[in-house]
Amino acid sequence: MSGSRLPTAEFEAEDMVRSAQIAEAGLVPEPEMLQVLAPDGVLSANLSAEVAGSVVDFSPYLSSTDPAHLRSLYRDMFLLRRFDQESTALQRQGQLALWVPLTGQEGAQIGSGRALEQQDYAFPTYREHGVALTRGVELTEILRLFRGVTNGGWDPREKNFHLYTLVLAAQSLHAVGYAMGMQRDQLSDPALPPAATIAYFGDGASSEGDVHESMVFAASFDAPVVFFCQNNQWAISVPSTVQTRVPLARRAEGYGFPGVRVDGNDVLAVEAVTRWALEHARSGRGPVLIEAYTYRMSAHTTADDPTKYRLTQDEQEWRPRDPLLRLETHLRSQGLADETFFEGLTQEARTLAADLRAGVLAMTGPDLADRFAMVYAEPHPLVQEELQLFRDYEAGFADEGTRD
Amino acid sequence: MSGSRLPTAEFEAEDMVRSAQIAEAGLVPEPEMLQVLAPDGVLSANLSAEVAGSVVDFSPYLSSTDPAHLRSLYRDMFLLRRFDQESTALQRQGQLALWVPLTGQEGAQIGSGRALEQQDYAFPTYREHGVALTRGVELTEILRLFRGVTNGGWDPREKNFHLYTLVLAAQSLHAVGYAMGMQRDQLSDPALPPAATIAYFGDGASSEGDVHESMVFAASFDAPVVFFCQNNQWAISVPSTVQTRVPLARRAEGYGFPGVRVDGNDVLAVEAVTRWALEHARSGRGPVLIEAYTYRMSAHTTADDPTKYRLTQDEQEWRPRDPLLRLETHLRSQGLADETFFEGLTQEARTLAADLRAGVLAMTGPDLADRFAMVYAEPHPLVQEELQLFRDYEAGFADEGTRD
Amino acid sequence: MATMTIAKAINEGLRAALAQDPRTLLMGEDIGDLGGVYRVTDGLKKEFGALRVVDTPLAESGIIGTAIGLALRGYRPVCEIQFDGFVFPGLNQIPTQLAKLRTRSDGMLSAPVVIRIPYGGGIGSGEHHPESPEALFAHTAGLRIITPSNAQDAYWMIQQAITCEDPVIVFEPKRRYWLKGEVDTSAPAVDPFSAQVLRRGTDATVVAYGPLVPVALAAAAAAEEDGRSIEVIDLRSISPIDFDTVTESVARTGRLVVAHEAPTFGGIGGELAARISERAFLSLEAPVLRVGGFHMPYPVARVEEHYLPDIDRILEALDRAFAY
Amino acid sequence: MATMTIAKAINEGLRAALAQDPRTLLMGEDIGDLGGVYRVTDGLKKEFGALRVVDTPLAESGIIGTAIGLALRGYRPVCEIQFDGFVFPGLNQIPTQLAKLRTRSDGMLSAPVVIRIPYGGGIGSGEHHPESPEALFAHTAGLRIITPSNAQDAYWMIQQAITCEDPVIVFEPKRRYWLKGEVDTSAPAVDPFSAQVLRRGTDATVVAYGPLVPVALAAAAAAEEDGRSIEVIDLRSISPIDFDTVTESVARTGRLVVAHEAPTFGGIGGELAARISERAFLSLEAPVLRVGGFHMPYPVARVEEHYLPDIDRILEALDRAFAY
Ligand SMILES: Cc1ncc(C[n+]2csc(CCOP(=O)(O)OP(=O)(O)O)c2C)c(N)n1
Ligand SMILES: Cc1ncc(C[n+]2csc(CCOP(=O)(O)OP(=O)(O)O)c2C)c(N)n1
Ligand SMILES: [Mg+2]
Ligand SMILES: [Mg+2]
Repeated sequence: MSGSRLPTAEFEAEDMVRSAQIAEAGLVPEPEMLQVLAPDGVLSANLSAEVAGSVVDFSPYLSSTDPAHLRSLYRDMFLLRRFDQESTALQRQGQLALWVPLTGQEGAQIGSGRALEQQDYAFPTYREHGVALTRGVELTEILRLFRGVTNGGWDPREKNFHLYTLVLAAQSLHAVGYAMGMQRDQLSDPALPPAATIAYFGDGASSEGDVHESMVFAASFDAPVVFFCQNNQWAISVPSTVQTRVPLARRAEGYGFPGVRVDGNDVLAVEAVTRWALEHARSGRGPVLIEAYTYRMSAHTTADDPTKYRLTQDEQEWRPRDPLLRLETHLRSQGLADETFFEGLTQEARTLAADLRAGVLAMTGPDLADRFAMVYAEPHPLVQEELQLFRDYEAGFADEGTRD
Repeated sequence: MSGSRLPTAEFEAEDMVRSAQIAEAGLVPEPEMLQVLAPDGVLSANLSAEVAGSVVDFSPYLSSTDPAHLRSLYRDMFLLRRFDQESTALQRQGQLALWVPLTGQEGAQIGSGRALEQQDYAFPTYREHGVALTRGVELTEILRLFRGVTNGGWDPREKNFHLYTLVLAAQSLHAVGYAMGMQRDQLSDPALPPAATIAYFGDGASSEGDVHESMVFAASFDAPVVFFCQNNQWAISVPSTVQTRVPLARRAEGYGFPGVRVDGNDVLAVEAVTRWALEHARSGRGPVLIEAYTYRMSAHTTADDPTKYRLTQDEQEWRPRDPLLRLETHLRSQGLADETFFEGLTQEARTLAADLRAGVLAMTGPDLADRFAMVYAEPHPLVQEELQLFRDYEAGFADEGTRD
Repeated sequence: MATMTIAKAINEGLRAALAQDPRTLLMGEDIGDLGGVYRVTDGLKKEFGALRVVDTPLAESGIIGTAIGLALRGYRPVCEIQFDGFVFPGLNQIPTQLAKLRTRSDGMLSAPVVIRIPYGGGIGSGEHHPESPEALFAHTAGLRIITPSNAQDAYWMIQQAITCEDPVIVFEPKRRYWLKGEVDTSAPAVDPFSAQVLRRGTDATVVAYGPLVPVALAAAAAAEEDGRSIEVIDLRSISPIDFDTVTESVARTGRLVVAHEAPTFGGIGGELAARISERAFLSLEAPVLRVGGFHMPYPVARVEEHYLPDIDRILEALDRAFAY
Repeated sequence: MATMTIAKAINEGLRAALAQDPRTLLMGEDIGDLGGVYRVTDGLKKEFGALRVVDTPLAESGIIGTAIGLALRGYRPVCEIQFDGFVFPGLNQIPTQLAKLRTRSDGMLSAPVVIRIPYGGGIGSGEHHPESPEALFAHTAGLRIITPSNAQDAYWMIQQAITCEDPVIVFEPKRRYWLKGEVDTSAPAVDPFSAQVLRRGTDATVVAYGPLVPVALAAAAAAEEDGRSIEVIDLRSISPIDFDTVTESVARTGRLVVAHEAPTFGGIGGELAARISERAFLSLEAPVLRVGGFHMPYPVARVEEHYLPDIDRILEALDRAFAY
């Protein structure tokens, strides 16, 4: 799989080798990971695993027996996918500068996002639209970034959902620092509800030094932080096997805190494991690393062309493991949701898409003059001077018209 | 032990707690680690351990039955310690700007250094005077750095021993890159002797992002590199427990390559384990991490004052585990070295010290004008211009005498 | 002679370098099968294999740090940093290691590493993708910094960077990647560290580099309509700077405007202003004026056209220079 | 009024800040029991506990990155970077995160993080310990950069940095840590972002900051013996720069010499030269001249005295300015 691992003997045509391997093996076997809702929609009652040397039973954190909850998880994932499709369409139509699709990762994002409590605080990278949804961020607000009218989009303090961070892994340290602040708040006011942060990053970002330093700090200070790595198999064109030979969850062992690999396409397992991890963190027992094993079913961004680096076959392998499909199968087969429910959802998604479109079209760019005020909190003579020059300059054009 | 770990209940006076713990426990028990030569000088025949899931027998790599070899290891450590003492004295007398002592770490450094083959290449940090010795670097050359006449001191290409690197952990990446180069050389000329690099860093430096990235790269490319971490318990004033909760050797597991913790004060075990690791790396099986568990018996540098942060008691705990002491005991008790040997060494050390002192006093500072030529390999107009200005300026003073 | 885009010219330059010297290798994120996000390395992995065109793990310090190690072993690594803003996670290795290796070793070692950085704005992108951090590197001795503005230079300068014994950072003007030009692959290359007068003029000099060179040329053309003769210099090298060429020009024209996309404050324009003011003090009819970015993080795409120095901003600065 | 060293003044300033606001906390390597390698935080862990004075793991990106997180949660972290050269492993978090947070959030968030960096040479140290990287930070919008040159400023400026809503980098002139001065702990502090005229003069202006301020004052005193009246300005703030004060001075004196330890090429002196040349073009009798480090890595200790700008180098520049 690895495009860069040094061949032991001589150079080989990797694509051929890869195709051959897949052809030989049939469906790639699923790796070892926690799962309750199998791709075929069958729900197992049990969810336990050995974590850091002792067996942990995640079942108490499972919400698999509450039909309303299951339906609401499905609803989130369904709307999210529609949001993704509509945003992709808006980009294709030139209404967005870029779009970062998440299709395939709904289970990992909704599962983990729904595990958060109000007082917890999430640090996303740039693809966590699903987590945003669970934190109450208006989906339209997310598109402001991709329309190029802001680098932010929502008030993080209000949503307890931080702004997207584009420099990979940088936010993992912010999450640890924020968690250290929560610890201190808790100590000075024990009446506060225990809280934790969750730091999202990808398989690619896991190689950055900042991820390491954040784990070192988190372990050193027992910071209440959950590291949530969505291993979607790809960092743009580079397979996760270039970043690591072993499950990323195992990194945690080296720092002395628990690491768990969960089926990222199983929203229920993700939710349960994340709940457990957050409780672990909140209760003063320190950080946890979760690796959600999933797949980026679309391109990296709308600017990307996956045919350059991966086989359509790879993509097809993953289709049957779709996080929505398996929950739908389960809901239908167990009679937990009827046709009205699914039709209602389709209707709701249609409205969402229309609202989204209207919202995007209504977005207007900011005024550059206003941006001067956002560089510093306190007065700054250079910024004031440059703003004045800019105003004078613009006014000059208003008088003269442009010259060229 | 940790000065910064958040106390679970309320703030505690750590020094008191630490003293109490030590008083209660008596001699701090030795942690789990590989050892053949015990502090009391008794040699065990067996050296094996579970590494990355399977039992490895290091005995074939042990050189414990060759008295001449044992004596030569002792000689290296003995001369090294004398070198350290003399350098410290030279600093105290104002002949060196600074000295970085290594007393206590002779076993880790001589053991690992002697395990290297000629074609291997070592990347030190700034305390590996012992490794330098094993690579044939003139000890006086090392002092040029500390006298402030150079930032280098020897020709790394000749000694296969890189220059000291003061930005912690930066060299670990150079070691991986160099190893990647060795891989490529080997592929284009299979007749070359297999080679590996060894990257030295400390317990403190292990927290830097560069160490992580070097392990990620090494694992990804199966680079022939051995990471050699001297855990001497302290990063200046910060105990290693602030950097990690678990043995540093365990970090390797998270990257999918073997990690071994060895008694750094047992020169024989260190040598054997390093030999094994280098062979592992050279034979194309990828990197290894060795944690040598040792103790910095002196100050961090001559500018440091350990009484500010550690108890004399801590230091005393470690005295009986001295790497020289145990080998001396072994040599004497087994009749492998007689008084003439030890007296000869003392004499040799005296000569070394005298030569060192003479060498240091003879060192003259470079001329700033010459430094201009060392910034770029190819001509550079700004450097040439500034050199000319500098020369003119200096010449002006030669004419006039200084003004002030 | 062939017509090609700047991106293609760099691709061809890299291909030539890989073919010529087996020690040359490319390293970076997504440079293999994908050919880089800008396709600058397109086809090179297929042609030279995964040992010569290396998709690295995602870690910039790792890329530059291992490149230094490879260079110490005799290789000629060419690193691609995916976007200007992503050089920062790898920044430590550049000033503290790469730039200092030669001095540290008293001239014994060199680290001929090339770092390619697509830079500059005007592409409608988000944060960290439209920046111009060249001044941060220029201040560091031991590095060389060049930036081509046309296909001919792009083809040659990348090769010259690779054969140079010193570390070289090549800033590639990403919004000009698709700018076409004639490339003479047989022409002897001019010194990559020299500036070039692209247009002769008598009344004022405009110095620009990288993405702003076409803008400066357009401004000069517009000024000509107003009866002003503007000399345009493509700086090409940011470290060292070819002050001789600029001084000679300003001695004739008496006026200098320096344009770059990077923020004016602390930018390389200050260095030019200081040094040219010193060298040509008595010839200057007006202070050296600078046209650059404002002191703010590069703004969001929707307003970048107001932020980026354009023809009008250069003309306005020329007007001010003429007003003295 | 009390007499104390600069190191002690910062220590007292930190103590006052810790006492005043429970959200203030110090973070860094060896700042706890050891009190920092320069003892600037001496005694503070004992007084305020390990939650307020935090010995961190050894990782600079970790220190600055977690400080940003703490600031987001409402804390006021003050980070110590052990030496100038060791800020580089943590550099990514400064321009890409700390400096941009406010703009990124359209003004909603601020990150009032303080980063203390002992800087400059003259202490007989090895590589990475005697550097002056301030220009690299000045070019980045969103940061403020100040540097005290005396105990009074040291005491107040660190406190002003901590209460400032913007991120502030405090460059501490390490070779002046033991310089004593009077500190008025009750005096209302002057604006930390303003320059101060320390000595009035009529013939030329010398601008310096941090470690070179005493050198500039000594040069002015020496020049007086030659009958020249030199005005000396302590810049104090490197970003923003108080151009008004400098312009006003140069308008009177007609000559300006800027001195800093950092290499001249690409240094902050270029910014001063450019801007003052523009603002005071018609008053300048000579070009703005710069005295700074050479374009080389800071040299080994044995020759640093030849490298560092000293009284003679400043006087020589003044001579050149007077020669026009
Ligand atoms: C520090 C840094 N380097 C490079 C990039 C360019 N880049 C953006 S996304 C990406 C791949 C990220 O992969 P991963 O972390 O797996 O996240 P995913 O995109 O799969 O969600 C790269 C290389 C970046 N944003 N930041
Ligand atoms: C990047 C960086 N940060 C800080 C320092 C300052 N410093 C020098 S040695 C040291 C402690 C190193 O501890 P460790 O890695 O355990 O090595 P040891 O000194 O124990 O051999 C520190 C903080 C440095 N040299 N480099
Ligand atoms: Mg990914
Ligand atoms: Mg140590």
